[in-house]
Amino acid sequence: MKISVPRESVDSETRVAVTPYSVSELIKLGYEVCIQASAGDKSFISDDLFKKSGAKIIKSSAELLNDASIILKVASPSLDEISLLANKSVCISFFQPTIELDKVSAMQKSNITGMSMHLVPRTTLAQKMDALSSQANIAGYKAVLMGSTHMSVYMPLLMTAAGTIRPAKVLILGAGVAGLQAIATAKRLGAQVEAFDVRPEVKEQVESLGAKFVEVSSESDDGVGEGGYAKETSEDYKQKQQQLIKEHISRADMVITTALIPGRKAPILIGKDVVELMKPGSVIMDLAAENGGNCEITKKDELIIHDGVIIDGTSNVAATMPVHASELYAKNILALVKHMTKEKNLNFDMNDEIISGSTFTHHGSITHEPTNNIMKDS
Amino acid sequence: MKISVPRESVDSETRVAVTPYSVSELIKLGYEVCIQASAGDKSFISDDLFKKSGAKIIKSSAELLNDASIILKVASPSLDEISLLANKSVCISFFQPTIELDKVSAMQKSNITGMSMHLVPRTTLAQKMDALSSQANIAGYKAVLMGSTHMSVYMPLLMTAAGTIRPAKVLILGAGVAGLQAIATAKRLGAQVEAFDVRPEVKEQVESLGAKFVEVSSESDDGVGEGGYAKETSEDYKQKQQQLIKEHISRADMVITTALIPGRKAPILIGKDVVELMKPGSVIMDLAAENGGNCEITKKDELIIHDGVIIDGTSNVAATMPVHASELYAKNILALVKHMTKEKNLNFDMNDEIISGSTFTHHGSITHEPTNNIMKDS
Amino acid sequence: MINLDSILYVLSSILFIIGIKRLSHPKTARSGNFIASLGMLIAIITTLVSNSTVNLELIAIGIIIGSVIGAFFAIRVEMTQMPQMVAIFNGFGGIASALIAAAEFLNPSEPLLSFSLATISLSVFVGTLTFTGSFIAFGKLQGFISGQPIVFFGQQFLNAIIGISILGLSIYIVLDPEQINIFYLIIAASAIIGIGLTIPIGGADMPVVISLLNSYSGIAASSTGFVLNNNALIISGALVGASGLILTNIMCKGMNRSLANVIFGAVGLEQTTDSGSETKQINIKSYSTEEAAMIFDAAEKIIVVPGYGLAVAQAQHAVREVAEFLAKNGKTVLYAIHPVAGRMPGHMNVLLAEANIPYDQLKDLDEVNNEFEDCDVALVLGANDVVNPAARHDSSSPIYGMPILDVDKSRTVIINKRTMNTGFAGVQNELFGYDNSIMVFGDAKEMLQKLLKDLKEL
Amino acid sequence: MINLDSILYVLSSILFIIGIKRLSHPKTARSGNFIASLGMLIAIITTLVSNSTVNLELIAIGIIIGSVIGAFFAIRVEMTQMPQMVAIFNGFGGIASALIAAAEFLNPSEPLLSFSLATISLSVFVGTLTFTGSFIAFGKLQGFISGQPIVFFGQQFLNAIIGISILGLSIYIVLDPEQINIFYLIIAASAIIGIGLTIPIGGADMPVVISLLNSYSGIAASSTGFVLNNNALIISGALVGASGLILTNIMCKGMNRSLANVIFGAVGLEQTTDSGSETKQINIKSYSTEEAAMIFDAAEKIIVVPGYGLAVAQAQHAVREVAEFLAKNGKTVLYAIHPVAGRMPGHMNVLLAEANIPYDQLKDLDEVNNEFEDCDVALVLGANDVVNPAARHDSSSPIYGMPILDVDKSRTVIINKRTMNTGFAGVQNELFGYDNSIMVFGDAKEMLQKLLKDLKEL
Amino acid sequence: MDINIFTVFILAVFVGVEIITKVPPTLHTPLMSGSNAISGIAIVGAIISTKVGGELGTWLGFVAVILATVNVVGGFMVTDRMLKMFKKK
Amino acid sequence: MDINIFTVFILAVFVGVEIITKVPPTLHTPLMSGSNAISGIAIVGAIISTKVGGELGTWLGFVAVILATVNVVGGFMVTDRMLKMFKKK
Ligand SMILES: NC(=O)c1ccc[n+]([C@@H]2O[C@H](COP(=O)([O-])OP(=O)(O)OC[C@H]3O[C@@H](n4cnc5c(N)ncnc54)[C@H](OP(=O)(O)O)[C@@H]3O)[C@@H](O)[C@H]2O)c1
Ligand SMILES: NC(=O)c1ccc[n+]([C@@H]2O[C@H](COP(=O)([O-])OP(=O)(O)OC[C@H]3O[C@@H](n4cnc5c(N)ncnc54)[C@H](OP(=O)(O)O)[C@@H]3O)[C@@H](O)[C@H]2O)c1
Ligand SMILES: NC(=O)c1ccc[n+]([C@@H]2O[C@H](COP(=O)([O-])OP(=O)(O)OC[C@H]3O[C@@H](n4cnc5c(N)ncnc54)[C@H](O)[C@@H]3O)[C@@H](O)[C@H]2O)c1
Ligand SMILES: NC(=O)c1ccc[n+]([C@@H]2O[C@H](COP(=O)([O-])OP(=O)(O)OC[C@H]3O[C@@H](n4cnc5c(N)ncnc54)[C@H](O)[C@@H]3O)[C@@H](O)[C@H]2O)c1
Repeated sequence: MKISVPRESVDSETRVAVTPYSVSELIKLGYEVCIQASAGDKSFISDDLFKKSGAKIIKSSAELLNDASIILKVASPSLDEISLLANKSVCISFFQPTIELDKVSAMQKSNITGMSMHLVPRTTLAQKMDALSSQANIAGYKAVLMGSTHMSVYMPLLMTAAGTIRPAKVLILGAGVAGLQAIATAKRLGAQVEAFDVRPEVKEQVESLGAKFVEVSSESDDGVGEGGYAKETSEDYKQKQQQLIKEHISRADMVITTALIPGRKAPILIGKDVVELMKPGSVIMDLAAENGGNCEITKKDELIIHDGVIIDGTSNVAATMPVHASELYAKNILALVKHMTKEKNLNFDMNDEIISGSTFTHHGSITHEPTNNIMKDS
Repeated sequence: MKISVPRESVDSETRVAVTPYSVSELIKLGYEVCIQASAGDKSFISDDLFKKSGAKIIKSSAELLNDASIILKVASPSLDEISLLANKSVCISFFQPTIELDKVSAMQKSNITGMSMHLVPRTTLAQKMDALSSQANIAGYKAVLMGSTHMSVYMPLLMTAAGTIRPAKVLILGAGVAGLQAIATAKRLGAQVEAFDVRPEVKEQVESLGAKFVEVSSESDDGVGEGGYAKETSEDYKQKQQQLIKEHISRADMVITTALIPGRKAPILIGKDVVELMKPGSVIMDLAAENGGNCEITKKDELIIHDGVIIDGTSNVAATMPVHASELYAKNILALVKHMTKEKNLNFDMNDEIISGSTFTHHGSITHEPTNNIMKDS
Repeated sequence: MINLDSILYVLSSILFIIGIKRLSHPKTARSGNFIASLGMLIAIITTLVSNSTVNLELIAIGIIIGSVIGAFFAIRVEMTQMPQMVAIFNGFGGIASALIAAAEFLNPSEPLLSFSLATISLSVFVGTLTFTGSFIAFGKLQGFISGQPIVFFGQQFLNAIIGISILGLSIYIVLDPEQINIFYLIIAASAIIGIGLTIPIGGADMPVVISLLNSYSGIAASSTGFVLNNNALIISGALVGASGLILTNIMCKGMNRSLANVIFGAVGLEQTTDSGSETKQINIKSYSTEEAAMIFDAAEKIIVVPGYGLAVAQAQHAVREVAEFLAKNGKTVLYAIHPVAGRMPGHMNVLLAEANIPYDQLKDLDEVNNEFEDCDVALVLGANDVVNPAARHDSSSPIYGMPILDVDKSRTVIINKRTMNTGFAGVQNELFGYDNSIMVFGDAKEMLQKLLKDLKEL
Repeated sequence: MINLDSILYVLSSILFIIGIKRLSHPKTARSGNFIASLGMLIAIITTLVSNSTVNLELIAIGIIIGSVIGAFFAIRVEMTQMPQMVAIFNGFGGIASALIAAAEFLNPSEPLLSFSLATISLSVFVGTLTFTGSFIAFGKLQGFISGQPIVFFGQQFLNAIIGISILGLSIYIVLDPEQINIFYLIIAASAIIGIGLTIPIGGADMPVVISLLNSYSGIAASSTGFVLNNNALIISGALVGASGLILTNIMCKGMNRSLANVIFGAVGLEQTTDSGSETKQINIKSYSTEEAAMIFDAAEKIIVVPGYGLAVAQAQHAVREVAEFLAKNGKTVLYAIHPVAGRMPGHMNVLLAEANIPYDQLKDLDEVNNEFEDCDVALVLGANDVVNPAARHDSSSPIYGMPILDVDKSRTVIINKRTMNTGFAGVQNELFGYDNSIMVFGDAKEMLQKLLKDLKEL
Repeated sequence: MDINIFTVFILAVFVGVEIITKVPPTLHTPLMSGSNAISGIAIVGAIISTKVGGELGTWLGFVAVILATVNVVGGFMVTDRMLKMFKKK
Repeated sequence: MDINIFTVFILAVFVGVEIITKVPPTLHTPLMSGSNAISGIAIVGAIISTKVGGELGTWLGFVAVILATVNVVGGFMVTDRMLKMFKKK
């Protein structure tokens, strides 16, 4: 069976879905691996290295794709690419089926099995295949580095002959994988780190990294109504919370937002008015830029300066660290393919939770419920 | 007496020689402080803020400079600026007299007292005025951040579901102020840090930051000539050392070079051949780019990719962090002016070690010996 | 005025004191034993010399026989059987005291006063009790008797009845010393109570029991001293009796039990804790940090397994301190980092890097998993799912198939967490109930700090 | 057979034992003192009751007078003068023993045996010595006599001569008890040797001397016990004698001196170390970590001043551990960061951040400099130039004019470095010779680890 | 003299030696003071010696009673004061 | 019985209590074994009782001598073996 890895067609995509290591493992699993020429260039993997690991290097897309059983990609395939794919082939990539509806239709029609790394269920067993985590981790790490390069102040406390430098205040909104790694990295650099997330259980995790969780403390309850009937209405509480976060944002030297929910528009966490409260020279790293951004002003893949505040909308942050991003992504993909392989053969078992969960088109039908619903609506 | 602060004429210079705090202090010392409009903009200090601290905002350069007793700048004054300065006025900036010979002549002719922050003697008492240190410190810190943003790999060790990421190897060449801060910052990010410097006493300092000092260990003495007559010739030793450093460079994910000696061409520490030994995707941050660079390939203020290796020649790294860079520089300048002030008056005492040491032109003569020598030679 | 034999007796007592003192410090222990034996030699010679009317022949024969037997067993016994050997020796010492008192009772050298009769009863009682008790202890350890606690209804009550009877019989004897049968009855009852007090105690607690019986044999010797009006016996017996009691107490504390708990039997049952989970109940052993410290003391290779709990407790510095202390004491310490330990990729790396733990001590799953087999202690700190063996074999478990750290393969697994609550995956961990598993409950930071203290105090 | 008074004496001895034991633990100390005083009451009452022939009137008067005097001084004395008060009380106790022995000698209740004569001599000797020695100690502490050691050539030799004479005279007395003059000679010589042994000792060491004299007065009481054949005196005296000696030893260890050093006088001179520098010689005091630990124990506010040496030693974690321990014991701990401490801007920040020391404990020069005035201990760790007071006043110094951390304004400055070598600026630091400065030499990391151990052992 | 009296002495010395192992420095002075008060046990001897036949002996005994009482009463009271102060801190 | 013999007993108990403060767990067994050997001091009593008038007493004494000797000799030897092993480690 043939596995094909095309060169990424999106220009800003520096990652590649396989590495020499994963190629040799795939071959061990019984596959033939074909890679398009210069597919690994941006990840500093030469065709030679791929060849040494046992892959075949193919120049033309058509030749590469038309008889492939499995196609491994990073970004979702273009319509052109889809048109080249064989009937019943399996195409794995970061695909947002609820958004890329035209591509879903195309794949459905061509009877292609579409799988998305976004859809891999987050169960214990699927952790190895959780590319969302591995890439979000990079994003969180890198966001701090990029943000601190934008910043016009130091991160750590420094007491020097020319005066004492106060540590920078870094606020992380959304403490998922990316947010937690951002917390850890900013802490390492010596900043004062605070974080907020709507999920209350995250508080413990934030604190387990030595950062402060921003929350409406019971002390700030105005003191009124101590008799017991003072239990705050949820609305009231939320408003207080909003207010509190606003205050923390306005004091921060850097805010990193990570509330990116794949396949959906990102929630607005920082309005324009709040940006204008911020100090000139402060930085917003918006990791949700891909899906519209958590900041009202964010523009995807642009660096905007609004009222002195720098807003970085780099959407594909993981791609800025191609070597490790590809290495980890390739391992995730490898684990998924391994999971789908039985005795040197593809065993596409739709009863398997991981396989069915990750699949959005199969045998000519759309198997992803939310996508189906949207398709019907439109 | 009037102190004037012009807007920096070099476009890439984001710093400013005063801050609202230093303005108010200068006023307390008895000076009148005039600042050119929008001088602080790039450091996020508005004219309003300056005004509030007691400064006068002046639009025209001529008006600002022609009656100023002291002129405070970051970059050295342009010939145009020099032409506007009053007789006997004192101009303080980062000036490289041995290189900027034409400007030296101009100042000498106009009977302007030229002082350079580069020349401030590094004595204990002058530490407060040591702008070289305060700015080099920023450069060392920022170089690591910029370099790690260029890098396509993680800095720290990470053991994740998608595999174990080995920590990056960072090598620092030259462990002065910038080098030491670079070591500290890279250590913080979790990299494996090594450093080298020609001054052997630096070894202890490097180790005091938890990094490894690269040196020819006595074990690697080939074992020959143990009889006592084996004391290596200095040449032999140096060669071994060169070889060792080459090896370490070729293994490094990032090299930061800091051997910048003001007023002189930077020594070449990394030849083209050595760059070509490095892994594709690795990074060289050349902090000596200003004076030609420690790497043969470095181009001032350019980002070059040579054989897959990224070489960053940003020359004015401190300027990328304008808020703190200006804050610290302004404090250094303030300390120097304070030192030159006695009872609310300028007391330019050429018997004072710090004052005479920092001055290169005074009363129409060149007081900086090396500059004098070069002038005579040419 | 001052007779030489008395001085020599005092001298031998002093040697005993010094001997015991030195025995309680590792460096001086051997010399302490030697000094004590020297004291014994002096006491024996003094006795022989000062009691001219004794039957020297008989004594010589007795000593030779005893020495041969004692030496034979002392040399031949296997290391693992030493505790039971000590038990037997101790029993002999106890019964010797009882016999002497009996001899004095049956053939008094001078008419017996009430005081002497009382002390004779005490000697006989304690000596006999020591004898039978020691033999039960020996039997349990040697496997002649089941090591399990033998408990039955009304046991304590029965023991109390027998004890009271002995008291009553002793009073009777003091009042009417002619009743030889009563005397025999005392012996019999003492023998029974010695058994009765020992059988309800489990094999694991036997060392404590032996120590207690050792203290008893000291008391027996001391009361025999009162019978014979002999200072050497009184002092040495009192010494052994008192120091033995203290030692017993120290041993009990080490096992987190009270002395009363041991004396009044029915201990040694493993603590059973309700797992709080729906399905399986698991029996766990909960240890104190002192006990854990002892286990570490005996270990050579230790693998630390950090988990999310370590991060929650912010115990990264505490664990480094413990690991450094262990390493300084010549042990090998590694950290096993599971790929998904914690709540974000690389969580443990961030944590341990903060505490400056050298990278080369951190091993990932592949590197470390076959290290557990020759590992003495795996120290699991706030980790749960990542060490759950169900992932290997229980296909119904939600974590089935996840690679785990095989901590259960190490000789002992010490697990620290606060409660028996589950981890992220919400499943109970059968590891906690394994035979080689030990729980040390508490916040990871506090536990590690206590552990360090206890390690230092060893 | 067993008489009540003997039992009561034993009881009072037991109370003394318990009392002393409790006195050596902070929590039980007060109750210990109470228990001991109870023991004393029992002993007195027992004596009064069992000795029917004593002069009750005289005794009552004596006790009343003594109580009034004792109570008066005990209540009125100022806290700072307590040591000298104890010295006086102790002297009275000693002379009382001597008087009793003298009474027995001059008016023996029964003919005196040699043994009694020997013990009488001992009582008189030790009692008198204690008396005069205690008064010298009192005088030195109170300032009646110079606190400086009074040393002269041949002093030790003279003391030895007197000691040997006393021994000779005592033998003479035992052989010929009629020689009353010899007896008076013994008293006189003992008085002189008491003075001779105490004057060469400096005021700072007086507490040790008092403790030793206290032990002596116990010995005096015990030997008086032998004279009177009284168990209470023998046991209690022996107790105080022995435990006093141990306490003295502990106190000596605490000051890093041997007991011999104290007993044989001429201690108390401050150690003088050659500074190794060209110009000035400075006298420094070098302390052990144990002594430093005691100083910390008494401190409430501590400011840690890290310098380049801390970085060289990589002692950042060690200093955090010490600081955390101190803070846990209720002390305030701050870090004073000098702007140019270390070898790069922010060197100390990097270092301390690595050890996770909270930012809010770090104070920069401006914030902290007026905190030193009410600071009990400034702990200078591997810093040198940044705490050199010459920068403030010595215009010839190359560092003149640099702002420094005013550690010298704190009550005590404890400075840790490895040697007397200079720092970066290459100038000797006069701070090290200041009166309130104490050097603790050694690598910063090792020193801090030892210090932590000692702090925990207090 | 009975040998037992000697034995008693030796054992008491041992108890005295063993009884004190670790004393925190802050307790050095109070402990010294407290055991100094105990050494005032000489008062027992003093009381006994007032009965010694002759006048001289009795008077010596009387003086001894006074001095020993000062030692005892003053000693215990001063110790208590020190310890009270200790508590407050 | 003399009171002093009682005093001696009490003091010996105190010494016994005070003598042991901290014992590292590894020494628990050797210490127990060593002090067990000391409790073989009963041998002194055994020797004395062989002189007790009657036959029965003498024979009981004889048996006691054997048993006590086993305790003493075996006890000290086994302790030494344990401690030797301890050293090696
Ligand atoms: N690494 C990742 O990227 C990632 C991301 C998301 C989820 N996960 C999941 O998280 C889990 C990680 O496994 P794990 O073993 O590290 O953690 P875990 O299974 O969640 O267990 C942590 C244990 O630590 C104990 N604990 C909590 N606070 C403590 C404290 N202060 N002191 C001592 N113990 C404490 C808890 O028990 P008590 O409450 O009884 O103390 C708990 O059972 C896996 O199931 C993994 O799939 C991982
Ligand atoms: N911060 C900056 O940017 C910068 C840059 C360049 C120079 N400087 C200069 O460096 C100096 C800094 O002052 P400082 O007080 O921090 O340092 P310092 O004056 O250099 O003194 C450091 C002291 O630490 C001791 N030491 C070294 N290793 C030690 C160890 N392992 N354990 C314990 N002690 C150790 C040394 O004494 P022993 O050898 O006797 O142990 C030395 O006297 C100033 O003079 C400053 O001007 C600062
Ligand atoms: N099973 C596993 O082993 C595993 C693996 C990886 C992640 N996870 C879990 O998956 C979850 C999601 O992780 P992720 O990184 O993909 O998250 P994400 O990228 O989907 O979202 C980032 C974070 O933003 C938060 N957020 C959303 N709206 C917000 C708002 N309005 N304000 C503030 N915060 C908001 C979310 O709660 C989330 O924590 C986490 O709980 C993570 O622990 C589990
Ligand atoms: N008196 C003070 O308080 C004070 C203040 C700041 C700096 N200083 C000292 O001044 C010195 C210079 O510091 P800087 O940051 O300005 O240095 P720099 O920028 O002049 O040089 C950087 C480093 O590069 C090294 N270097 C030069 N040629 C090299 C080569 N061929 N290979 C490798 N390394 C080479 C130098 O030794 C120096 O350490 C340092 O010793 C520093 O400690 C002193």
